[in-house]
Amino acid sequence: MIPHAPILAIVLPLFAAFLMPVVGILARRRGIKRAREWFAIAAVLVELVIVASMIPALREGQIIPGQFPVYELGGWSPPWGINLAIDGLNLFAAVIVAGISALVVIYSFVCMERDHGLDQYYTLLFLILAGMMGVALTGDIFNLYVFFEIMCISSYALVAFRRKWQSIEASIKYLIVSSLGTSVILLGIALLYGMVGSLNIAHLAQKLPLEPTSAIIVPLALFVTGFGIKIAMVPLHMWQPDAYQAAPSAVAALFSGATATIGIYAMVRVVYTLFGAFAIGIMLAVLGLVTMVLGALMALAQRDLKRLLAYSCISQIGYVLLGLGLGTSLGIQGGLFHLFNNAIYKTMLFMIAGAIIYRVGTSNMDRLGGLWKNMPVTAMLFGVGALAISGVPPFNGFASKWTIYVAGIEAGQPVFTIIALITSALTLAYFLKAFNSIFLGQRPKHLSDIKETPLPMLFPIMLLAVLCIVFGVLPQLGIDIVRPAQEAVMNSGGYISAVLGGA
Amino acid sequence: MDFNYIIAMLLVALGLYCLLLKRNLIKIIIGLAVLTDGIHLFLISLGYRSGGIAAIVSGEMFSDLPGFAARAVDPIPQALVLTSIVINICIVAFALSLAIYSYRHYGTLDPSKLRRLKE
Amino acid sequence: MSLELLIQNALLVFLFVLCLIAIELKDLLYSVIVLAGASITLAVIFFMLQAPDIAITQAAVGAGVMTVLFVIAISRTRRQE
Amino acid sequence: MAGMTVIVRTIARLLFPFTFLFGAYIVLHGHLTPGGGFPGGVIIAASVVMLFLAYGIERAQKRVGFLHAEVLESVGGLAIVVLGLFGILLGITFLQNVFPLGTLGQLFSAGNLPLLYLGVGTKVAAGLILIFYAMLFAFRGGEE
Repeated sequence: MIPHAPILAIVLPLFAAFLMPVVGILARRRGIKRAREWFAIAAVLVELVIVASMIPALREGQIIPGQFPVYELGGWSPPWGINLAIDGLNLFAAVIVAGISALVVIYSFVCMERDHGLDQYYTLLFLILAGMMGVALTGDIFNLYVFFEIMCISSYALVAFRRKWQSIEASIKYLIVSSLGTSVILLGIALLYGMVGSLNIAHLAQKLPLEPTSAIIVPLALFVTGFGIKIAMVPLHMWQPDAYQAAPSAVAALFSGATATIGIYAMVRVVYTLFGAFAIGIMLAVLGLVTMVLGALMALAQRDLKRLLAYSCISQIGYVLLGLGLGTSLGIQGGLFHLFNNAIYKTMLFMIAGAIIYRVGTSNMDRLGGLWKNMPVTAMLFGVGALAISGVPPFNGFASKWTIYVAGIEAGQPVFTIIALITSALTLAYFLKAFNSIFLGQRPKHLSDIKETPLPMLFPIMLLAVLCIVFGVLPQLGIDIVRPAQEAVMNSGGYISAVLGGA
Repeated sequence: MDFNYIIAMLLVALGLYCLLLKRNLIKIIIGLAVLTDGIHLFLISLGYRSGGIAAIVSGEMFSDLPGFAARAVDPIPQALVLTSIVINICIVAFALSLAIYSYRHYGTLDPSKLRRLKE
Repeated sequence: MSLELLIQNALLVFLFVLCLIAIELKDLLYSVIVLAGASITLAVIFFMLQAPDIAITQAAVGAGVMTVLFVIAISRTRRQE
Repeated sequence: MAGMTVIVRTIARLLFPFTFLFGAYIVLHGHLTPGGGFPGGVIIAASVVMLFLAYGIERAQKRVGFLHAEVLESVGGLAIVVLGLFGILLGITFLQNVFPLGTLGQLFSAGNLPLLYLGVGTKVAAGLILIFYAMLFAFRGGEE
């Protein structure tokens, strides 16, 4: 492990973000082309290495209380100081975020080349990365809020990045709804502090009663609402399709892959580790079901590819919530595995949508058609993504969805499983429709000289497609990745004793 | 002391009402400011103890440290509020610039009219 | 009830009334000025609650910067609700 | 935005050093008296913005350009990060204090805290000036 890896993982993106304007100015003065892009790629790859270097330390079971997994800022030990606590769940989220961000930055190299103000674009991208890393790695609930807020503010700005009418409108909507959500989270933190008098997650978890009492249910509900807005849980989802449609495709890929993961992570951390509230899990499962079904039904009606993907993102998050809400070990395993897979194929599909926009200039499916002849590789990759997301074997979506189905039956909720199966069929239906209207059918005349997606854009998509197949053929591999995270969710006592040193 | 909490919660409710029901972007942003002000008041009131003194360097601190620690107000909520104020001003600044943009595009500040004007 | 507490409670009521007026006024410019007044009141309350740090920041940010930003925004858009 | 009348300009010019100094005082004494990097930075930014409003944005821009403010903001942010990294290089953890603590109550005391406040103050002042620029400049490629 690289020494000080946890803090470096947060500081490096911040450093890169602050340095980016200077790099941009220097590059303009000296006339160096693409300096920002190369700098960004270098920074994000280093970030990936730092995060990956934490994996072996966790694998070897170096969880010695007060040692590596708990990193104490400024040398103040918890519960007084701010600490970074790394267990399986934190690292799981951090690895997804770092991986997806690396691919998105590589993808932006070509995807964003026609835009102005790339200094700001990369600065915001790195700020968002720093925010996500902070949420993933911190062990302090207020710190979590601050990083969450950094992430949200940068994402409002990124949604409005192109300053077209859709982006302004989407950004306003997103900002109002989401700042309501973060205010609600802050209120929850204030209530918790008033009740317990601590801000450290482990310390709070230790002091809060195990059974959810009526006094505790208020902050819990506030937290679930706040994070639910960020992951677009159904009654709170109205901002999401607009934001995903209006954001540049690279940003939409980042949102669907990484930001949604962080939202789920925060929710799981708060509901299961902090409150130990497995009892309200069933409410989460029901919310997940509603989210899943409504998302799929709305997706069926869409005529714009990015909007369709946004609604399908809502629907997939529903599966994750269902799995996590079941509360059994198999259910949590399935939910987290599905979160992992969702990050892979949803990022990939948004990247393909971006590639189509890059070449054709629109993502409206009525104006597309017959692109199979022009972009065969892209079409094939889209097919892989569509089959994976619909849960068709042998792709990764099948493995995780199957786990959730089995978990539903084992938990004595066969109705949930049946609804999930029907939604899966709906998913297949709308993706077939999308595939049909984009790549098959009649080709409009003006599309005849469209070329294949450029290679730098194709590379991250291909990598993700390979992952889709690998985790589909060898599901055990995926489950091995998920297991530490699943154990961390189930075992909040281990987290507490690791942070507080067995106190 | 209870009165502080009542007013804080009233401010939060007022902010929520403004955020959800007003039909003007600038009013909505004012509502957001009121909402966070309420939360700040709540947090500061949490840290206060009656007859307390501010937790800053003073002469008393040098002479009688344990006594100072026992009488000082809780500084943690103050740190939280400071951070939150910073975040809030960022959000307000960004939201206002978005409001100006939307006015230039649509000539209205009513968020419910935005989409209708385009089509 | 001590005099200090009395003043504090009066200020709290005043704060609430100011916020209510700020939200209900039709003229946005007036409403922003009233909000600045509310910010100052809140700063005084913070000072009475032994939080001078926050009082300074609240006065500088809430009454100063935020008001200027609002006024610029209103001058670029429209004054009536 | 044009400038204002002579009276306003004169008062702004007279007040500017005092407000600026007051902001600097709050930043530098952040570890001793109420205040610190953020409020001090806000007051410094307010003093500069007061000049902008009095003299008109076009004239002010010749003095403190967009680029200057942008670079200053980056430098402020970088200073914080680098100070934090000192802790890693010389001490044990991030943000660990590695400077002599000094005497409690003196200006040069409290280790790296005053330096951190200096970084924060720079960043906040530059950042707020940038926001004002962006909002006043009719959004030609507005920042933020």
